[in-house]
Amino acid sequence: MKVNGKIEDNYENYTEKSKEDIDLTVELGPLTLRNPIITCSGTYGFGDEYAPYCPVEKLGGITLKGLTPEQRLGNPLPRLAETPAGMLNSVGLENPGLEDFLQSYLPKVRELPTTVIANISGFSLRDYEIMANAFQAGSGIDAIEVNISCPNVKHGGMHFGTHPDSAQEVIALVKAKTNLPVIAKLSPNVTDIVQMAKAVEQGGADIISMINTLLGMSIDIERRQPILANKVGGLSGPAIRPVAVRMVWQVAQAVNIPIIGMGGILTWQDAAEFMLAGARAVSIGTGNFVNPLAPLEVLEGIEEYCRRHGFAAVSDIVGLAH
Amino acid sequence: MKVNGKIEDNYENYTEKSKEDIDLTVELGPLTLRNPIITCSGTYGFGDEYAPYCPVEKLGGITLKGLTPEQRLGNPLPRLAETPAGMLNSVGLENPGLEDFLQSYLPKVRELPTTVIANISGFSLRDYEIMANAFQAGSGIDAIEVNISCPNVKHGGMHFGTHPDSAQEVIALVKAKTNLPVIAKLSPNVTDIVQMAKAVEQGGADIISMINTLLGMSIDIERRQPILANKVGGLSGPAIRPVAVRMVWQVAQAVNIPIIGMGGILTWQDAAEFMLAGARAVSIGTGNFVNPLAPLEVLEGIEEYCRRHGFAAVSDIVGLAH
Amino acid sequence: MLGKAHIIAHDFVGDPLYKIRRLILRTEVAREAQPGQFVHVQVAKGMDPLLRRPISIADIQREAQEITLLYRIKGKGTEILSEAKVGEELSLMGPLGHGFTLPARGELILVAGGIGVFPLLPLAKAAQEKNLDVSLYWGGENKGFFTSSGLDLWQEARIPVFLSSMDGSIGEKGNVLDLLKKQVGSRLNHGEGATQAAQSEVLSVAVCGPQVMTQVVSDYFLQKGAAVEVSLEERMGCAVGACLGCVCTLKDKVSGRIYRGKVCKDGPVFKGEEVLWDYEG
Amino acid sequence: MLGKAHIIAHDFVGDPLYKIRRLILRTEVAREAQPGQFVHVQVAKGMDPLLRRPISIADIQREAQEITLLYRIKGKGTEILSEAKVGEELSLMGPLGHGFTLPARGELILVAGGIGVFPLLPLAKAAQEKNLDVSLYWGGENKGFFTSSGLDLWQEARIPVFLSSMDGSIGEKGNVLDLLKKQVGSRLNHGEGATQAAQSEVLSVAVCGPQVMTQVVSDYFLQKGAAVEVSLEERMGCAVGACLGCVCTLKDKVSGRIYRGKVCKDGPVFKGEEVLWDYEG
Ligand SMILES: Cc1cc2nc3c(=O)[nH]c(=O)nc-3n(C[C@H](O)[C@H](O)[C@H](O)COP(=O)(O)OP(=O)(O)OC[C@H]3O[C@@H](n4cnc5c(N)ncnc54)[C@H](O)[C@@H]3O)c2cc1C
Ligand SMILES: Cc1cc2nc3c(=O)[nH]c(=O)nc-3n(C[C@H](O)[C@H](O)[C@H](O)COP(=O)(O)OP(=O)(O)OC[C@H]3O[C@@H](n4cnc5c(N)ncnc54)[C@H](O)[C@@H]3O)c2cc1C
Ligand SMILES: Cc1cc2nc3c(=O)[nH]c(=O)nc-3n(C[C@H](O)[C@H](O)[C@H](O)COP(=O)(O)O)c2cc1C
Ligand SMILES: Cc1cc2nc3c(=O)[nH]c(=O)nc-3n(C[C@H](O)[C@H](O)[C@H](O)COP(=O)(O)O)c2cc1C
Ligand code: FES
Ligand code: FES
Repeated sequence: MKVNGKIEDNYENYTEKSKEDIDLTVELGPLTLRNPIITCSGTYGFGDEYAPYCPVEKLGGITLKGLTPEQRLGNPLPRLAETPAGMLNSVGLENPGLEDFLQSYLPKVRELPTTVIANISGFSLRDYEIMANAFQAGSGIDAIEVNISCPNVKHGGMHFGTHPDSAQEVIALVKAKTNLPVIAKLSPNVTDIVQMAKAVEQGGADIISMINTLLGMSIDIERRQPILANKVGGLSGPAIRPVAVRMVWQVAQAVNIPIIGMGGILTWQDAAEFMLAGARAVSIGTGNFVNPLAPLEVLEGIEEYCRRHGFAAVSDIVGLAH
Repeated sequence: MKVNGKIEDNYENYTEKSKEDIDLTVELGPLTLRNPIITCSGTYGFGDEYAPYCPVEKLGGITLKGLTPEQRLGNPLPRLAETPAGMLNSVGLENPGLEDFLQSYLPKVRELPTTVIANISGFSLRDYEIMANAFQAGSGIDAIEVNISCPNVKHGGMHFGTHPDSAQEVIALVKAKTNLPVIAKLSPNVTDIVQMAKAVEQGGADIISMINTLLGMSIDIERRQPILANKVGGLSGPAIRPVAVRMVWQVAQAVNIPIIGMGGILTWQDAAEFMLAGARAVSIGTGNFVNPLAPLEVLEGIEEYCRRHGFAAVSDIVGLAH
Repeated sequence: MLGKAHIIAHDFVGDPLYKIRRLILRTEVAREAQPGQFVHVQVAKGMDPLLRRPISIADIQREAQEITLLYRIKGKGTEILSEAKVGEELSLMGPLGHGFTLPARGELILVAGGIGVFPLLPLAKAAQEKNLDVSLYWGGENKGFFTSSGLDLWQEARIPVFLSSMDGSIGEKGNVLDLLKKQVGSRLNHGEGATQAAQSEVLSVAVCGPQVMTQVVSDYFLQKGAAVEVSLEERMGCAVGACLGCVCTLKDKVSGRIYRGKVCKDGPVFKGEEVLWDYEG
Repeated sequence: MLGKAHIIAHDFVGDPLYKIRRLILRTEVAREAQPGQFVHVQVAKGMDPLLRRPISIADIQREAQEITLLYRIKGKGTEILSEAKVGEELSLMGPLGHGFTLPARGELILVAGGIGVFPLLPLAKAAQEKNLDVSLYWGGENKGFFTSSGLDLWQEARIPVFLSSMDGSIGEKGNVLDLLKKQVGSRLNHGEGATQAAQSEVLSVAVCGPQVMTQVVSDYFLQKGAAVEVSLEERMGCAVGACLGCVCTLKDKVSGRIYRGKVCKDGPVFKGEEVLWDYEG
């Protein structure tokens, strides 16, 4: 028995199994994925780091590390702290900046045999505009995920992500500047997630992804300082899953656009919770660190679940727990 | 080595140890506790349930189950779901109601050899007023904790706890109606915890306790329904500790009243994080379910920590991580 | 009691297919344990899983200071518990809860559905010691289930056992209520209106199993005027009555008042007549 | 590689007081592993703790398909790892990272602080096979520490070892830099201005230990014109370069550009001259 999905094999074991006849395709508004399993921004680099461990071509999609117009060195170290069933990170949006990304990374990214979602962040509307302009159909990127929720940067995403008006504004702007599908990524650090979801739907988002990390802190009691150099960081991993599932459930009832669910997925059972709560696709972040084969195992498990319960398509299980 | 504080003995082992000379007393504004270890509302019944496992007279204080003017049967079952390093509950404020409490429970409560905090909830200002009136100095209750944050009751505490104005109003009301120290208990399900803390300080709260549970959900994927009959519930336990510590840290910087820190404390190390973040006392909830001796072990550990680091009083370590 | 219990034995009761394990523990709990009580077991050292697991006391050896637990590997917690090795220790709270009433005299019928049989053996043994007329009616899946769930313990104790299996591979084919109707029904007062008092002095019934089965069996015997006790199950947090996570709904027969009972503390054993099975809310 | 490794041996290296354990694993990792690389080990089956732990490869037996890990029990993760039993399996990722450069010729000085010695043995052995002049300068607490941290492995491998202990119980009293100055300093070009190129062809240095020690030793040898490589440590999430949790700060010697290096992927071994030790931000 797999007690917790941490048992894995080399992925060769997976490739042979016949997929029988479950329809794995998911339609996220204008974006079609070959299957509902994505990997989360910031946990999957630029898509090839995990390739020796998990075959990219099996994934429904990957989301790139968050990008900003200018290069960022990110926050000082330490940037990670382990917490009960979770972890804190304060990477602080380290990234090569738009120009270097386009030159040095995009050529490889464009060859990735899966759907590629760029994740964009900014510190002003202008930043988002620059980023949105850069990614258009045919650019090698298939969709834009707008991170309005990064909790790490003091004057950054937090503002956009916790006020419905500015969230709507930034999404409308991005939507106006790109012809790619636009995914609005929501922060859970709000009183009313439904209000935020409605705002980004209003702003024209094609898809909602949720949740980003919860703001947290961990203290080194011997040094008597926060463990993270940045003091606070984003909490991810299984610990936050109940919060994420609750929010997906609430938002699924309130909006008409599809949801990508994430937050603490390690096993297919976890992913099934999100789909039953109303997520049309799921994304795996911290779970990759624990088990690089998690995305494949989740896919296999969901497929088998559909088979066992007589669902012909994965999309048939979306929202069934309502 | 205690890997996680789950190793315990019978409490007889504790009673003999000399306390040397660490001053354990903590002053929470008008409320003085013999030591900083309290137990959380809703996890410690009416104070005698755990007595066979943990000697009440060793505790700094206990907080009673939330009370409302009328009796409440609470939510339907199941009310509990285990989650990674945490649990969801949807007890729904089951309680005997004020009258029955005063008649059938208070006589025993008043004999408890520790500081007793009553936790009051309500669905209207009037409810809070009734509750506040009932508890005055000499009534056998030493302080009132105002639960403005219970996430379980649809038209209940949530409203007061997520709007600064109503939080201030309800605290001011309670403060006006009782001569006992008033503790405002904050909900973490807000965008801006500092704003809430300032509001209750403004309302006249003597003490802030934080955090209540995070709203969460867990789904039974075979039954394809939320596990909890109430669908959503409050997430508690170690999983939420990083969120709780972060909030205590933020609030400690922003208000001048003392803080009781809680959320996921199992071990003394966990408690030390809260105190270093700025909590003057700590409260243990879910931790009791795991290890009924947790309060004593936490106390012992904090004392020993002070000794080892040369602090003469536990209150000396409050806020040191800032 | 809260403390460490030493693992004396830990093995499959029968065919591992049925995932039923026997865990013998040396613990102070043996001193005070009563039939129908349970212990709250910490299955893992860390936080995965976080909560303890309630398990009934399935046998008590007071002199040896030992108790036996029988449990089915169900999910993560019992799976991890199943890996505990002889010689290791487990943290235990107990004995907990309010167990069965041992009738003063007359006949005691025990009715079990599936693994609901586990808490009944100590009651059977206590009844036997008191020279009560005790017998077990036990419904289950198939023959393999019974032999893998401790049937021989009952046989060793020389307690009359009547079985019903869903596939007919042992005992009567069908469910336990059918078995009861057939085997016991004829002996019972046919008049549904017979005074309860008269009947209950002679016939006591203790039921443990899945909720639906427990309910129908309880209702059946209540109608026949017996004194029925049922053992309930709920998810537990504290197991000492402090968290209100595990309540059931009861109705006071005299006052008609509806109230909550804590399965962990007021139960797990309740009077069949007081349980409101389908109370919504 | 991601897969299971079989535990062949698992014991304390010396006095358990020093909490240093040796773990021999049969794994494919042995096939490709290079000196200075590490593995990412899942220490527990459940989520407590959640993350894997990075541990250096301390010895490689290619034919036997075995690697040795030496680790100190530090916190929860290594504590749990220490309970893994011979015959069990561990999930492993590796070999990971960018290891040490084996110099083409000349002298190789290894400098270790405390348990920083662990990744150096495979490098020493590789250097030996290539007939390089290799020696170890190793600073530690006291005699017990060295004998409990694999000193005999070095002796068996016949690599010259020079020790410094804080309490003087073995080797020179003092820290490893003092030892180096005394033992090696005289041999080195005294002119601080000696051309780097000239020196580095003959002297290579590999350093691993606590950051402050690594930094001062690196600076010392850089000043002397040696080619210095340092092995760094950071908290890790993914260990494959995907999360940016583990970066260090580097400065390109040519362009002067400041950039981040991933300790897990670009390192853990970096050129001493490129590391910006005290970069704030
Ligand atoms: C008073 C009492 C006595 C019991 N006696 C026995 C016994 O003698 N033998 C036996 O095999 N089982 C017994 N059970 C049931 C046993 O507690 C559950 O099978 C066990 O908790 C399942 O844990 P798990 O982690 O394997 O399953 P999971 O399904 O993974 O558990 C998830 C959560 O739900 C709870 N849970 C799941 N099923 C039950 C259940 N049926 N009852 C209560 N909580 C549950 C778990 O405790 C845990 O918190 C008893 C339950 C109660 C309340
Ligand atoms: C590339 C590399 C190679 C290493 N090689 C060895 C080795 O060969 N032998 C050895 O004993 N140790 C080695 N370490 C250190 C080892 O990883 C830590 O001691 C270990 O992670 C501590 O885990 P813990 O749970 O016992 O401690 P805890 O302090 O409880 O760990 C808490 C968290 O901090 C991280 N952490 C704590 N200390 C360190 C550290 N020093 N480096 C990185 N992460 C840390 C843990 O991984 C965990 O995520 C190496 C570290 C790195 C980065
Ligand atoms: C190390 C790390 C870096 C992250 N960086 C980003 C980022 O750049 N942009 C973003 O939108 N989300 C970022 N996230 C959030 C994740 O994409 C995801 O929303 C969150 O971690 C919850 O999922 P998980 O619990 O599966 O990790 C990051 C998360 C982690 C752990
Ligand atoms: C079963 C349960 C019932 C609770 N009931 C109440 C309550 O009645 N009033 C209240 O203010 N908080 C209540 N709480 C919240 C706790 O007091 C505490 O704030 C929260 O659980 C976080 O602490 P912990 O992680 O240590 O449990 C309850 C928590 C649990 C787990
Ligand atoms: S489990 Fe807490 S009251 Fe029963
Ligand atoms: S640990 Fe993730 S980039 Fe190095």
